[in-house]
Amino acid sequence: MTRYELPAMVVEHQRRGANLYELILHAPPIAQSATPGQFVMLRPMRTHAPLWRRPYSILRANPDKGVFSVLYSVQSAFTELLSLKPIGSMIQTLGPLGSYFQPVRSARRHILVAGGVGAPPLCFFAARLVPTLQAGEQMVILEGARRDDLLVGLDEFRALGAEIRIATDDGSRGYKGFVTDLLAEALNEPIESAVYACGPNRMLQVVARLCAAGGVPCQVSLDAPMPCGIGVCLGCAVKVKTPDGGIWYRRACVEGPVFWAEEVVWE
Amino acid sequence: MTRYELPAMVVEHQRRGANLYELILHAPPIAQSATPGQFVMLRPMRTHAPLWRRPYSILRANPDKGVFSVLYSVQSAFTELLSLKPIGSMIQTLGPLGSYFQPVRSARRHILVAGGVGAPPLCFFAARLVPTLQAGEQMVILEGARRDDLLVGLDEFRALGAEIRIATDDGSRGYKGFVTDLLAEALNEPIESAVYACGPNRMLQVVARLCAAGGVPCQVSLDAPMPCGIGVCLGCAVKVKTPDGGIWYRRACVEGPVFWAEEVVWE
Amino acid sequence: MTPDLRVNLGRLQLRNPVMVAAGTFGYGLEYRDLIDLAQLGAIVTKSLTLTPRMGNPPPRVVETPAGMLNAIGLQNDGVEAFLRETLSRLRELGTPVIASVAGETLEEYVGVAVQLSRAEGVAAIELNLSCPNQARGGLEFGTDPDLTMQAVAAVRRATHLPLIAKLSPQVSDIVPIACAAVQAGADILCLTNTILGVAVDAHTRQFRLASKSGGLSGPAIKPIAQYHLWRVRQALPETPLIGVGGISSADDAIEFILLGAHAVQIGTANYVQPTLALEVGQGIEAYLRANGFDSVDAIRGVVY
Amino acid sequence: MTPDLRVNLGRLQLRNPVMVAAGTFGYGLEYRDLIDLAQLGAIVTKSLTLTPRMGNPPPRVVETPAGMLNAIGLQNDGVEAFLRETLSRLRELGTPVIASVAGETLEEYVGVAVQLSRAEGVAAIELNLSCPNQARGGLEFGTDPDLTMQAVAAVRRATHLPLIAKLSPQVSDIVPIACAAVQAGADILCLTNTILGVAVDAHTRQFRLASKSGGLSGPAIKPIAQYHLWRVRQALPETPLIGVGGISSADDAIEFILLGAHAVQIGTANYVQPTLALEVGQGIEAYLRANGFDSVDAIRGVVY
Ligand SMILES: Cc1cc2nc3c(=O)[nH]c(=O)nc-3n(C[C@H](O)[C@H](O)[C@H](O)COP(=O)(O)OP(=O)(O)OC[C@H]3O[C@@H](n4cnc5c(N)ncnc54)[C@H](O)[C@@H]3O)c2cc1C
Ligand SMILES: Cc1cc2nc3c(=O)[nH]c(=O)nc-3n(C[C@H](O)[C@H](O)[C@H](O)COP(=O)(O)OP(=O)(O)OC[C@H]3O[C@@H](n4cnc5c(N)ncnc54)[C@H](O)[C@@H]3O)c2cc1C
Ligand SMILES: Cc1cc2nc3c(=O)[nH]c(=O)nc-3n(C[C@H](O)[C@H](O)[C@H](O)COP(=O)(O)O)c2cc1C
Ligand SMILES: Cc1cc2nc3c(=O)[nH]c(=O)nc-3n(C[C@H](O)[C@H](O)[C@H](O)COP(=O)(O)O)c2cc1C
Ligand code: FES
Ligand code: FES
Repeated sequence: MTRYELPAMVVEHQRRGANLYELILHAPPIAQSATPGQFVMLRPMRTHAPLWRRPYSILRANPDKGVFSVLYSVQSAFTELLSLKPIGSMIQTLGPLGSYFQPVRSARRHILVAGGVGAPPLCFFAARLVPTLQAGEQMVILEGARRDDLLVGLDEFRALGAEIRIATDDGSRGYKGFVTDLLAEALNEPIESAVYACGPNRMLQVVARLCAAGGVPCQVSLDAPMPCGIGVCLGCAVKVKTPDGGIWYRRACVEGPVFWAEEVVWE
Repeated sequence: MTRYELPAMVVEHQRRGANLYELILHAPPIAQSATPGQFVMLRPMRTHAPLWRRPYSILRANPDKGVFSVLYSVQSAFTELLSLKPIGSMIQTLGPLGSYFQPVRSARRHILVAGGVGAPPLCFFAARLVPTLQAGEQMVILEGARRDDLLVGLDEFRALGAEIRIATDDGSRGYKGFVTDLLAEALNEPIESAVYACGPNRMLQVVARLCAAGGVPCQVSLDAPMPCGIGVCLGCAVKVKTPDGGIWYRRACVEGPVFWAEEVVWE
Repeated sequence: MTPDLRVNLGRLQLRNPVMVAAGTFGYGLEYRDLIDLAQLGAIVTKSLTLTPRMGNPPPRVVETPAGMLNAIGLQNDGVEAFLRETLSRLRELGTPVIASVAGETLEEYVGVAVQLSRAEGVAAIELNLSCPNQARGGLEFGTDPDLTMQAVAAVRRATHLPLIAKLSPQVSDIVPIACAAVQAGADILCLTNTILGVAVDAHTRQFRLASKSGGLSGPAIKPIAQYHLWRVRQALPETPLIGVGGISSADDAIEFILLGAHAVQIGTANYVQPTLALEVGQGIEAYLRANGFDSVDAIRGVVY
Repeated sequence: MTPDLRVNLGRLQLRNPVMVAAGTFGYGLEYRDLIDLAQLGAIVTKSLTLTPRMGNPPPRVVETPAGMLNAIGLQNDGVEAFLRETLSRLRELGTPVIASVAGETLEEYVGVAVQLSRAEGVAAIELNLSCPNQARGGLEFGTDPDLTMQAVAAVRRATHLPLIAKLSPQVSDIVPIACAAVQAGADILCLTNTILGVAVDAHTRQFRLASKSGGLSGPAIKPIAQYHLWRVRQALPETPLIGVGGISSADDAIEFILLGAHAVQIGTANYVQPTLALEVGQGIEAYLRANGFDSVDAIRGVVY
């Protein structure tokens, strides 16, 4: 697995919703090798505060044009700075990093569960999965957010012609309640499924529990603070069961962010 | 003296030279009360690093339109951030602050000595001085910089029809040497002069010495680190002679930045 | 329901928990045109000495990553000038005035405290223990339990006013120092003051401060100040604490309260945002309301 | 003329003064694809313990203003696994490998040091004195002159390798600790490690680290680390010093050298810019050249 550390040029920077931006970066080696679920570490400026780079999942990659993009919401100083980067400016970029979603080829139905800003890696995964689907193999998107306007990536999913089921906490769109309720329902349907999920860790824990109960293979992309993104600081530890039945810490940035849900020790 | 703390809108933000930008801000109370030599404290974003606001001299003010502008060179993180502020965005602003240049009405010639980024307050001073000049009263600009492309405010001075004498360290324009050499020469000319200077403190010290030797009234605008800009931190101390013959510290942000050169204890 | 912002630090009662820290707000009056001083919980004056002090030569301040170093050198006009010229004007604001006391000898601390105690309108005395002790080769009072004990005890005997001991963070273990201060009669502890640091200019090859070293303040030190406050809170659950160090938002202040502070002080951030102290007060109120708490007391010390 | 970047720290001789700090560069190999490790002055390994350690529960790190807190808990595979699996691969780089040693008892320090001394290819041992001493209620070795003396002396007897004592900044006065370390046989002092801090989440009302407190590193602490280094340099002009704390540019490193450091270590900033250590080396060379100095030695300690 090769990683690249390079200055990437901003080729497009668009508002994609309330507080939501898509950033398209020119970085051919990253665009060519990125796999869905992987992320990049970005550094818009040399600042002491914010100090760390931040990880962003790859939303889509176009190997031919040598570009990839990320989707982010402006939350605090870092993303504010990021949002100020004009087209033509450079952003120091490291990637692609981490593990990726692996299509479970035995499944008849692929259920992608996205919570809020967790959607981008699943958009990328869906885009790469759809062309490989065999007859009788389906894909379903379950997406949840607090409110209608916080739903992310719907355009991307729709462009793939995917079936989308939506949940919002306040009922402003789709089912009123948690996206995990939609998952519970879907898992009741009698079809062999595999689940791929990204969102807040609390959501993923419920997803993992539902899948474990149903014996459904499940991959989750975990959120963790990531000072380095390349495996040296051990800051992004995730507690896992080791093959020999023990407990140890794995790095969300190298062995993750995508883990098999059954490996993870949820606490 | 009234000071205003307010968010000012960026109405114009132009490149004015290599690394040099003019920022025009809409802030009517500041534009209306600003006097040449005064400055504002700017905060382009809420960052922890850079931590302090920075002082910028007022380059020009249009009370009717309620705008004023500053001219700055991009040097480090703060000015980099400042340069990213788009038109329409807001910058937290405090001003106008500090003391100002006072025209010496007894002088027949007003010599304005500008070193590098010290030019802006003198541009403002010149603009307000020219309309008040009596017959037989002249104004001369002496401006120095390391190189041709680091000369600041020449357009402003030229627009006033002022006589300009230039010095560059490398001789890339005008006299090769220090602007203080030009001053020494000018002070040899037999005409009653007054000097107003802004630039690096080392330059101001030489200016002060030349003026003291010639008995020429001289005002200097001093550079000092300014955490607060409003007189509470005592960080911007300048050593001065007190009227009773003693020594004490004065604040560059309140009693300064413009001091009578003879008051200052240069060390 | 409007949450109750009042806090009782023993005999010192404040209408809200947000004060401005010593040396960062001038004598208070300098900010009059920019904020409504009457809305502050209290104003702490710059530290007062027995005689006027000229302070250190410049440069006295330098910016550092998310912080600053200062070596002002306690420039002030002396306690007498304060009592004569400033106190009565401050008193008119109706905001409690806490007088910060500095000294290089026990006698100086006591001398200043005695004068302040005789005056009308001083709500409390804050003892700045980060001063170098002349008799002990410049060792800061606040880095040694014995010196702390002596200084606090001496001032305690000299004043009836509520006594705040402001501790230094420049220690391995602050608990023995905090205990010494309380044993010697401090009513309230304030933590913390600045941490010693230097800054160098690689290009001129000189220190960036004329006095070489200075005190580090600002957001950079918040984790350190909070650490000390948290530890003192565990050791001395009954003593009212004031948290200070790097506060630049309401959340920062709330963090100190959650760790056990009765009140907070804002220092360096005043420079950057003169209105901050008022916004922090409003932010605390909004936080209590949004989370269903009826008072500051309700959240104090819940993180431990 | 190319300036001479070599530095001699007594028996430890380096081709340039820029190392990477313990615990911030993995075992070194993790960076192989991103930078040319052969150009580093030395690699300091993460701290090694006698037996494998799982480390602390997450969250283990949190960003703070211009810094971060970490409570990794010395997660490592133990000294044996290091010797078996990593050292030989590191040795192939040709870059000096300094092994960092951690322990909670004197026996553990000694045990690790003995094993390292028997191996081929360890250039020096760095003793991490910021470890909590089990026998003394968790007091850090490096905050007490006696404990420091004991730990250094014990390891000194156990190894012939150059011995670096890495000091804690969590002290009022670092000089007695530094003197104790040198008296007990440390060849070189490294200053400093992290400072204790906490961070709180106002919204969840919890500590941001599962272990509550952690060590503060990054640009925020640079003034503090430089202060301690400067003071030790005055007290012990003959002892080679390594400066560490907040370095994120060549200028930062040069500042430490001007204050008296023979070499520097880069920690937190590696995360943000994996190529930084090489850039710092190039930056030092460019600085020497631009200012007409022929070696690193020529600028060491000129600011005092
Ligand atoms: C593998 C991975 C992939 C990611 N991909 C994406 C992506 O595709 N798009 C995207 O937008 N983000 C993504 N993130 C998150 C991203 O890295 C940043 O954390 C996010 O952009 C916030 O950045 P910020 O610095 O502006 O805000 P921060 O300063 O990091 O804080 C974010 C917000 O949360 C609050 N906050 C911080 N910590 C806490 C806490 N413990 N509890 C409660 N509130 C807290 C802050 O106050 C702030 O409002 C990803 C993270 C990981 C680990
Ligand atoms: C009253 C007053 C008026 C001013 N008016 C203007 C103005 O009109 N226009 C303008 O551009 N600036 C003006 N300044 C300066 C301005 O406030 C900033 O200091 C300047 O913009 C640099 O900002 P910065 O943060 O980007 O760089 P900083 O981080 O402050 O540093 C500036 C540069 O100098 C270097 N540097 C910093 N300190 C030192 C040192 N001690 N020795 C050597 N090098 C050092 C840095 O490395 C950097 O390259 C004024 C200052 C004062 C006091
Ligand atoms: C310029 C300056 C001057 C200060 N003067 C004093 C003082 O006179 N007495 C005192 O007790 N503390 C003084 N302090 C320390 C502050 O009161 C406060 O304890 C410290 O700065 C930490 O808080 P902060 O990070 O919010 O600034 C001073 C701080 C600064 C920055
Ligand atoms: C995540 C992390 C882990 C660390 N682990 C160790 C360690 O194992 N041993 C040690 O001596 N220092 C350790 N340190 C301290 C660093 O080596 C260094 O002394 C400190 O971080 C200050 O330098 P910096 O500001 O450049 O990071 C660690 C620091 C960090 C941030
Ligand atoms: S982020 Fe540093 S090891 Fe994962
Ligand atoms: S800048 Fe604070 S007193 Fe002048």
